[in-house]
Amino acid sequence: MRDPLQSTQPSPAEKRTDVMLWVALLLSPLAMGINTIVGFTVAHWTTDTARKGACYLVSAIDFALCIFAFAISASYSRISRGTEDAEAIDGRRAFMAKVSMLLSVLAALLVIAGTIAVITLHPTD
Amino acid sequence: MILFHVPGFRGNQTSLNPVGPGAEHIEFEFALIFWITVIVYCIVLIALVVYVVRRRHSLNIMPEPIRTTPESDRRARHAVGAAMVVTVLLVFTMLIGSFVSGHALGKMNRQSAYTIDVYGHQWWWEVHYPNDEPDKTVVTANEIHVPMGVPLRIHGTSRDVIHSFWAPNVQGKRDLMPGYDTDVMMQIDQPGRWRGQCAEYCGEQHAHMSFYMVAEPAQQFQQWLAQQAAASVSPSSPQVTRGQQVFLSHACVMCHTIRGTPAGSRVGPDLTHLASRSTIAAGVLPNTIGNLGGWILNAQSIKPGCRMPPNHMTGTELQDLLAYLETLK
Amino acid sequence: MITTTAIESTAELTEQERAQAARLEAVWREPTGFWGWFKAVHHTTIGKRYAVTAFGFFLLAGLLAGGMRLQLAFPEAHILSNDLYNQFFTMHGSTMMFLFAVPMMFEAMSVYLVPLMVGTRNIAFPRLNAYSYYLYLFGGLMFYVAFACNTGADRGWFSYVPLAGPDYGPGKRPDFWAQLITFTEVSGLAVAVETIVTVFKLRAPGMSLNRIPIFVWGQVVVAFMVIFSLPGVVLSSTMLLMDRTCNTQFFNPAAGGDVLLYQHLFWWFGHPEVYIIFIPGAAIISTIVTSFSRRHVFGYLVLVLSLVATGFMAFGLWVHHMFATGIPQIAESYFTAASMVIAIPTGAQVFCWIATIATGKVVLKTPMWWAIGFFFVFIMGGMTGMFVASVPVDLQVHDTYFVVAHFHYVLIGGAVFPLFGAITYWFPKVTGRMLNETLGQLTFWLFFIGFNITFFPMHLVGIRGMPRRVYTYQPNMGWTTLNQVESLGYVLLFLAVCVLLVNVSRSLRSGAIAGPNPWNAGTLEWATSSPPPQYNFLHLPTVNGREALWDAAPNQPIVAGLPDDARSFLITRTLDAEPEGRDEFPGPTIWPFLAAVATSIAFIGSIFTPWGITIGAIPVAITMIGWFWPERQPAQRRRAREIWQSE
Amino acid sequence: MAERVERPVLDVSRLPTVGFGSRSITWWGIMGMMAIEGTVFVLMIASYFYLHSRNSEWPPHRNPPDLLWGTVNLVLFLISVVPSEWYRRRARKGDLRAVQIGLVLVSLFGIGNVIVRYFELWHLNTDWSIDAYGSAVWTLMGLHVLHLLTDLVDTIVLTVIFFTPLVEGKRFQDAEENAAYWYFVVGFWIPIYLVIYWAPRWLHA
Repeated sequence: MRDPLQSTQPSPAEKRTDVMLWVALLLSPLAMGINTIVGFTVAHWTTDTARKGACYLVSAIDFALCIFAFAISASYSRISRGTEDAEAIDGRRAFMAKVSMLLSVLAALLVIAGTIAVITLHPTD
Repeated sequence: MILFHVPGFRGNQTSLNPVGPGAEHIEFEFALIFWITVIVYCIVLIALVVYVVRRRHSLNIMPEPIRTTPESDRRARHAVGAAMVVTVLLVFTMLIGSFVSGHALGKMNRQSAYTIDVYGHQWWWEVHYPNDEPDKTVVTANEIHVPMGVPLRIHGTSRDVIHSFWAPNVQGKRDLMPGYDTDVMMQIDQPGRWRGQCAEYCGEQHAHMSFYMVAEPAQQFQQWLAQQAAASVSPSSPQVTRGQQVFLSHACVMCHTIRGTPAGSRVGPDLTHLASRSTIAAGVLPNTIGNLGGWILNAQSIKPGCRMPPNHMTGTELQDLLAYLETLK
Repeated sequence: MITTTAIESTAELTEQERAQAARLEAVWREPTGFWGWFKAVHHTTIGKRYAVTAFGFFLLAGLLAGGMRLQLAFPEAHILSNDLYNQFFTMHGSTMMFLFAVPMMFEAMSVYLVPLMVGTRNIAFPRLNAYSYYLYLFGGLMFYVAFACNTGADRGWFSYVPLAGPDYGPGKRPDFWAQLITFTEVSGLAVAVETIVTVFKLRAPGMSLNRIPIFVWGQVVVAFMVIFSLPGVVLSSTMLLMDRTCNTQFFNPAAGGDVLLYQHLFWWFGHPEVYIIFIPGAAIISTIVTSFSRRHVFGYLVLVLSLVATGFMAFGLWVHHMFATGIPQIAESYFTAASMVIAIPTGAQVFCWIATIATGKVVLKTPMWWAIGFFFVFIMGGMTGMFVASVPVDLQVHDTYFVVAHFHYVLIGGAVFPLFGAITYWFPKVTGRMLNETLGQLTFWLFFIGFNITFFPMHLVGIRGMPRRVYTYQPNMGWTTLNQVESLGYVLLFLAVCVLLVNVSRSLRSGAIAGPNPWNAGTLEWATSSPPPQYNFLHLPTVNGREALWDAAPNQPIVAGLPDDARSFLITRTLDAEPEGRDEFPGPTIWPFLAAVATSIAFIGSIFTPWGITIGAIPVAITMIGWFWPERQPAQRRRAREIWQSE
Repeated sequence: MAERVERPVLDVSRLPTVGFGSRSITWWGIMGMMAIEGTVFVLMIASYFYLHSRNSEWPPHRNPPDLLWGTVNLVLFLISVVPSEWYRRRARKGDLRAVQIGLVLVSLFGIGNVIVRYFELWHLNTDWSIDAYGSAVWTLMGLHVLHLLTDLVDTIVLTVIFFTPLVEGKRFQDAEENAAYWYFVVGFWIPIYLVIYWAPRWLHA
């Protein structure tokens, strides 16, 4: 393991891992953002046309993003299994992977909540 | 839900004393959230107090930090995990309840509804009862008579700034905004005078911008409507005639309408049937001769900042004017 | 790069270290004298100024609240005129949000504590930091001078159009409000950038992302929220000002404008704002609970996740302030969903704190009392938050005293309780002296009881139909008794703050000497003396765990090799904080003050003429160029020793 | 506490003092500014389309802005990226002569942009006080003018500094970051150009 106090450069493989962890971490907020902001915009159109299809499409895309984020972070989390998330460098990767897994679960809950709204409510309500 | 019928919430401007389906649906969701949150609140805080008491350390110096055992951390992890699962379930219960009541509010029948137009002004409410024959359209202010048990479509907008139309016993509030036309469905099932008030800050006299919704049986309502549709009564005594002259020769005529006379301005409330209303100045004062006189002479002392200017007239002129206004049933 | 050249690093300094301290002292000393005051750039100096100024505004806004409670204690009272009352509540709200809560919870806390907690010697961009403070101060002064001249803002802290627009908001009152926003947003944005850069690049070696103290995590999340939310209010207040002074038509429905656009932009900022205020509070609670439960916080990962998730989700809530505007229900329901789901991360935090307490050793000192009070008050606010999140229920409680009760429980519970805890907790660090424990607990109980007496009845009076922002009410509404109880509660709150002030002034003179680490806490600010020297740390520390002091190895290395004849600092990598470079902080200078004066003239000028900004930009540009113009001697010194990065 | 512990020393005296990109803290500061200003631009563009959704005719009762000058400016902006990128890369190597030439060129481009911008403003075919469309167009334009002028002044001051004896590693960092900021000004002109000049044409149909 690299010494966290040394000023050595991370290797290209490590850099790739870190980039993937960032991607996994930011996918779920992206899904949340699409769910609320795009969902909100599309819902106006749903109300005008009385067709809910577009809202379901938004939910489906978001849900796919959450699953994707979960899959990436879960795979990294498996690699770093056994590493305490308070340790340096490898622990930090385990930490990021776990945070991003939980974040994708939370994002999925938000998407489900939005979808329940679309199912329950009628466009003219 | 019965709990909410405690005396404190029995008033004619409270959301927990619903008199129509709209407020009832909302009260259902209110009660659902109330019970869930009260129970959760109690459990969480009792747990907190118990642990603080049990784990209290009486030393006056700060002890060295402790290393927790994996066993105790594991137990804590399970407890927190279980609490989170319950939290998620409860949140989704409230969420679904909210959407269900939202749908119940939204599906109220629009087709057969009786339409009333409400326009917000700084600081009073203009009310129209549209009729296919324009001259039968009834215009009044601050007192909205409605037929009981009939779906109502309150259509509204604002003539100046944003106001919010809110009679809590009947239905939730709806903003009236310049540039927007808005529709809200409501229905009142109990006879009575239900008070409402502007709920969006609208300037100097936001506090004094209330109205009454008067729910009456359909027949009584139709009578009221027919009477309101008529033009004002012609003066029947010399004093009243002089009073009408005072009205038409003073600043009153610049802002107010009295149908059947040359006064036709739309700036202030329509006074054609002023005497039939029970309050003046948007629910601020009971409609008595004394109050009306004070209001005409110096509205600014009652409702500072309102659009009604002070009026200078002699005692006789005022007497005559009041006598005239009293006839406008 | 770790060598074994050993030096001693305990209580007593060696001869060599004392010489080093003297050199650092000479380099870092803040200028003295009258003009020196305007040249200071150290983060502890500026941080203290932020805190004192923000607390001053807190007291002013609190007095305004007293005026309002007096007026509302009696129906149809004439103690305040309607005009004055409308100014009072607008000034109260605007001051609490823009001049107290954000500057205190974010700017003061972040500026003072973050550099200490991450183990560096100053905040990134110290001159920008000084500039941001002066702008904040000038903005606040302008706002209150206008108030004293009967030009106090009176359109609510949100200044909705068209009420605040050119047609219905005559005079200059809304213009002063709009420019207050400009002042405070510039200072908030500056501190946000400084905080992010400090945390991303100036952390002590070894403090990887998973070891950053939770308090610092909170401030970083807030800094990002400031960066992405404040542009909303930048635009809305600028459009408002332009509509008023340059005849633009953004909000005029007759010319294609739209009144809801203002609300969308305002609440794009306004809702994250609530979390900007609450997240530092939550982060303070994590810190206090850790220190006074004497263990590493339980669920560090979950707590960090909660802060980050709350930060993101806060941007999906803005429409829940607009449920009554008639937006289609399906569209609004996305915001009901977000508003309720955001309770999940907050709940997770609460459970982690309780788990920490349940598995630790609880020491009931004043800061811990404030944390316990926080639980009672804030959770209540969170629960009433579920009511306002639901579209149908919100239609009843929106803009009533129920909401007033809700957000005072959330904001006083979520920010002021933690803040008072933080004051007792960090007072020894800032001043070197302890606060009195008895007076501290007296403050707590007065405040806790007074708070509940004042604000709990507001729930009831709101359900009974009392709208917000009314200067009076009629005697037959059944609101009188509850309002009188609320007004009595205010007296207790007033006394509580008086006791706090007495405690502070007594302790400043004669409090017990604190020593470097009176709470035996684990974060890095406790590794240096109290108050910290101008250079913060004699030896820059390295970190070996989440609680740097508790987890330090017996032979934990220290950083050496930074030149001590300049304000040098160490740059580390963002993710794992490995050392990657060195740089120098700029020293004290008058230019940020002059630039702030020039900027203030431009801002205030633009209230009166559209040319204010255009002409005012020239002195601003001149002072900025003066500020950035390189100084000859340091440039030559640096050039002589340059080491360029190898690609 | 009295016992003395031997502590190892992490010697950082060999670390570089001149770093570029993410190694420089001013680079991070500039990124922060771009994030703030980018959000302002995005919200302003969103406001433009929001106002469009509230109007039946767009632009109301008048012609969209004339294409010529805006397009000229777009081309000018895109060409200016070439010298800018060239001096940015040379700055990382400490090539004084190249940076001097590059900064002069980019300053000249900036002045050119400002002159063309003056003609653009005369051909917007609307006024800010007529209606909300006009207000939105002028505000978008105004925001971009503000950034253009700020960066131009910044570039000119930096150019002057580069001809004094005050040049050091930090100034090369400044030069590199100035180029990055210029890309932000150029980069945001593309969506703003599309919104101001093309959106009315497409939405009109």
